[in-house]
Amino acid sequence: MPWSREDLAARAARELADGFYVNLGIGIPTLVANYIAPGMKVVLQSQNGMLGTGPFPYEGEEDADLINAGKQTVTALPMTSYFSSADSFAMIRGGHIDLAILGAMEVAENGDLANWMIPGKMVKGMGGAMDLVAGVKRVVVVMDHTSKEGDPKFKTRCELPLTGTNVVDMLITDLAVFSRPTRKNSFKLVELAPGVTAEEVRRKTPAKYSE
Amino acid sequence: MPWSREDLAARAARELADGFYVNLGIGIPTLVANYIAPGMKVVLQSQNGMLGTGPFPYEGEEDADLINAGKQTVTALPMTSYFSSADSFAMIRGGHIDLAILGAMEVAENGDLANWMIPGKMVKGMGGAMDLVAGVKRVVVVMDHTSKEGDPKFKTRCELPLTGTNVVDMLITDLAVFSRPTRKNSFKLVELAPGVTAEEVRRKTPAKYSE
Amino acid sequence: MSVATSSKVFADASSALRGVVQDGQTLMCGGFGACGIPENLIDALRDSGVRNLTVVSNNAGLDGVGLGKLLQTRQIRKMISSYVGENKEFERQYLAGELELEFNPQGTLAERIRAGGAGIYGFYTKVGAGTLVAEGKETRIVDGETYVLEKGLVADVALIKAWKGDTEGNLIYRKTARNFNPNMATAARVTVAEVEQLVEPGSLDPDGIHTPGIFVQRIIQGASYTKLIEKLTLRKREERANAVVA
Amino acid sequence: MSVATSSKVFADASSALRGVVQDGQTLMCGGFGACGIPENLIDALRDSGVRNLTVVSNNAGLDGVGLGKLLQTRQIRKMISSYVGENKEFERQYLAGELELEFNPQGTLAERIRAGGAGIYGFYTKVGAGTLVAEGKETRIVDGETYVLEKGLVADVALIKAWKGDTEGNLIYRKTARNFNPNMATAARVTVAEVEQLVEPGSLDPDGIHTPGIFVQRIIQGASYTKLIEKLTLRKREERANAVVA
Repeated sequence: MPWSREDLAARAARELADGFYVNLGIGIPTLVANYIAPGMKVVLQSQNGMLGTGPFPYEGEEDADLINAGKQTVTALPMTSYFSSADSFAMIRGGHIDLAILGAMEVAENGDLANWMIPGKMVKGMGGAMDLVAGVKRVVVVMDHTSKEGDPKFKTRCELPLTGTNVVDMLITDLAVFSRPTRKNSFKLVELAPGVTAEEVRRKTPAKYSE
Repeated sequence: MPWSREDLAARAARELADGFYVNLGIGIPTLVANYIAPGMKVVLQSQNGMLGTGPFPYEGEEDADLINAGKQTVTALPMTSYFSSADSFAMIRGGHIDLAILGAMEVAENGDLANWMIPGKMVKGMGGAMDLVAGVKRVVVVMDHTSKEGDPKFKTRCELPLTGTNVVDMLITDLAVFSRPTRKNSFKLVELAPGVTAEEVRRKTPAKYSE
Repeated sequence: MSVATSSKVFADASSALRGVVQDGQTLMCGGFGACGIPENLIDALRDSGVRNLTVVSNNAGLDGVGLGKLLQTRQIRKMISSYVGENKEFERQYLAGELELEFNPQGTLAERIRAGGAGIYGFYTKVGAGTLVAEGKETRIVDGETYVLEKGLVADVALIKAWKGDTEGNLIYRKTARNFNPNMATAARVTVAEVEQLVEPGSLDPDGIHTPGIFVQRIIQGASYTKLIEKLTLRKREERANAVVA
Repeated sequence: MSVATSSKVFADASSALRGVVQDGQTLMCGGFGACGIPENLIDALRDSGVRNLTVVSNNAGLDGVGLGKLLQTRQIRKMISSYVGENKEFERQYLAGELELEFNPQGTLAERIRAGGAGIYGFYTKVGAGTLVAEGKETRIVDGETYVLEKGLVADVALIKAWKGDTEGNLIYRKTARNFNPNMATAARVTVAEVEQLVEPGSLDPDGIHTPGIFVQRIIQGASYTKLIEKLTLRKREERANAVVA
C-alpha cells in the first residue's frame, strides 16, 4: 500500500534532527511540521523574512503582517526574529539552513530537480525554489512516484526546465525512499512503502539507482 | 595671507547645502561641522555605522559604545540611526551620501587622489577612504597647497599610491580653490585666499588648470 | 504632529508622487503577496495615470488588489518578479503578449536590488546555474561549482510601506511586512514611503531603525489600510500546537 | 536565568572556545577600534594558546588591548584589516617581517564578509579601481567605469560582541558597537557571541533583532567589560552645540 500524503510528511519528518533550522515548501512539506518528534527542537524559516515560524493562528488572532512563504497566516514564537528579503536569502544562499523539504515535478538520477515550470502552461514563477536548492545544506524532495497519468517522475534526465542541477539528497515518494550520502554519489533505494516491492519500484522508475 | 585651518574648514563648509548627507574625514574636515550655517540642516554620517552624528559629549556623558570614524566620542541626535559596517558602506558605495570632505597628501590635475600611504613609511591602512571617494556623489579635498618642505601637492600626476582615480571635484588649499563642474572637465581656479595672487598659485602648482 | 519641520513630509499619497512619477519609468514596489504593500501609493500611482511602467516587485498583486489595480488599467508594460501566480488579469495580458515578464529567483531578485542600492555592479551566485535563469548570462566555474553573474538593479522610484516612520524618513517595519521594502528603499533615485504612524524624530529606537532616513526622500502617513489577508489559515482550538517545540 | 534550556549557552568564554579554536585557523573578530570588541573571548583565545592564526578584523587593537594582546603573545600570523595605525607592537612585528598583513578598503572588507556569509562568490565594486588594491585582481570596464572583482570571505570561527542576546542566539547590538559584528556573525563556520545581558527568548523585540539566532552557535554572558575609550573627546560646557542643526 503506497504511502499517503500524511505518511510522506511523517517519513520526511524523520530527516529532522534536534537543533535543525529547516525550510518547508508548500503542500506536503508544510505538513511535516505536524510530525516533528515530541521534545525535538526544530526552527522553521519562512523565506519571506521570518525565523521561528509558529503554528497557524486561532481564529481572531490572525495578523495580516504575519504570513509564511505560502502566504498563509502564521504565529510567532518566543525565539522569532524578522528580517528583510535580502537578509532572508543571504541566510538561505549562505548555507545556514540545515534542511529544505520541497515538492517536485521531476527528479533525475543525477539529482537534478524540476519543480517550477511546465512549458506551454502559464508559468507562475520559481519564487524562492532555486535559491533554496542552491543554498540549503541538504535537500529532501517529497513527491508522488508517478504522475496521475502513471508516467514516472524519477527519471534518467529531467524533461521539464530545471530548478537546480545536482541538488537532491533524498527522494521520498509514495512508494519508496532513495538516498545518497553526498552529491558525488548516485541514489540508492533505502526503503519501501509497506506492501510495495522492489520490483514494482524498478518497473516504475527509469532513473538508475542501486538497491 | 594664506587661509588658516579654521579658514579652510569655513570655506569647505560653504559647499554644504540644506538637507545634505555628509561624511567628514579626520583632521581639518572634522572642523567643518563647526561652520555649518545657522538654520542649515546637514546630517553627518560616520562610516563606522551611524547617521546623524552629534557634537562631542560633555564631560561625564561620553559613551564607549558611541564613537565616530575617527574613534572620538560623539553624541546622538533625535534623528540618529545605527547600522552595521556592511550597511554603512552600502550607503556610501551606493551613492547616497551627497558630499565627502577629505584631507589629502596629493591631488593630480586629472582628479586622482593620494591620501593613505607613503612608501617606505609604516602603512596604517586606507580605512574607509577608498570607499568614500569611489561612492560619494561629490568629493571636496582640503589640504595645504605645499608640503612643509615647500613641495607642491597639486600635481601633474600623483606620485604616491592612489586612493582613487578621477575622484576629486573640488580642491581647497590654503592658497586657492580649484573646482570642476563634472569629472570630465579639468580644474579651474575659482578663488584665491586674501592677498594671494594667481601668479603665486601658478608658481606653486605643477598641475594644469584653467583660470 | 507638526509637518513644517521637515520637507520630506507630504500631505497625502497623490502629492507625494507629484513630480516624481512619469511614463516609462522603472518602479520598485515593496511587499510579499498582499503583505506589506504600499496601498495608498499604489492607488495614487493608478490615479496619476502614468503608463508604460516597468515594475520590480516580487509579486504582481491579486485581481483588483495592489499592483493588480495597475494591471487592470494597463499602466504596466513589464514586470520583474519571482512569482505571479495569483492574478488572472496578469495571466490574460501575458498570454495575449500585452505584458512583458522577467522572472528572477526570489533571493536573486532581493540581492540584485540590494546590490543596486549598494553600488555593486554585479555578483556571482550559484542560484539558477544550469537553469533557464542562467541563459544569456555570464557564468564561471570555481572549484567545480558554477556561478552566474547577476547584475545590480536600480529604479527611478521606489514605493515603500513601513509601520512607523519619523519626519526624517527613518523607518521601522512590522513582522513579515518588512520583506522587500528595506532593500528597495535603497535602490531608487527617489524613494517614497508610506507609514501607518508618522512620528517625530526621537520617537523611534535608533538601534531598531531598519531604514535610515537617508534612503527616504518623501514620506506620508497612509490614509487607511485594508491589509488584505490572502490565505487565512487557522488552527482549531483543540489542535495540538506542535508545529514547533520552542 | 536558566541555561539548561539551550545547548548554545556556555558558562564562560574559555568553555565556549573549547573544541572550537585551533592552530592555523582563520578567525573573524568584531569591533571598530576598541568599540564593540569581544573582550572576554579575546582573553580566552589568548589563554587557549592557539597559534598561527589569520585574523580578519577592521583594526588590530591597541598595545595590550583587544587583538593587541594576541600580538604580544605572537599568536597571530596574518591580519586582514583596513586600518592598523594604533599599535606599536603591530608595527614592530610587521616591519620585522614577523606578521603578514592584507589591507582591504573598509567597505570592501565589510562587503566581502557579508558576501561570504551570504553565499556570494564575489562582487564587482568601483572601490580600489586603479589603486594598489586592484593589483592582481580581475577588473572589468562597464560604461567607462572600472570595477574590481572582490571575493567573499569566510572564517572558521567568528568572535562577536553584542549588547543583549537570548539563549536562542538572537542578538542586539548597541549604538556604534554594532559595526562589523553582525556581518561577521554570518560568515563563520562557528560563531561564538558574548553579550552584556543574556536573556530568555521572548525578551527581545523580534522586529529589532540584528542577528537571528541561526548565525550563533555558542553564546556567553561576558564576565566584565572594560570598554576602553580610545579617544575621549569632549565639548566644553559653554561651547555652542552646533555640529548639527537637527
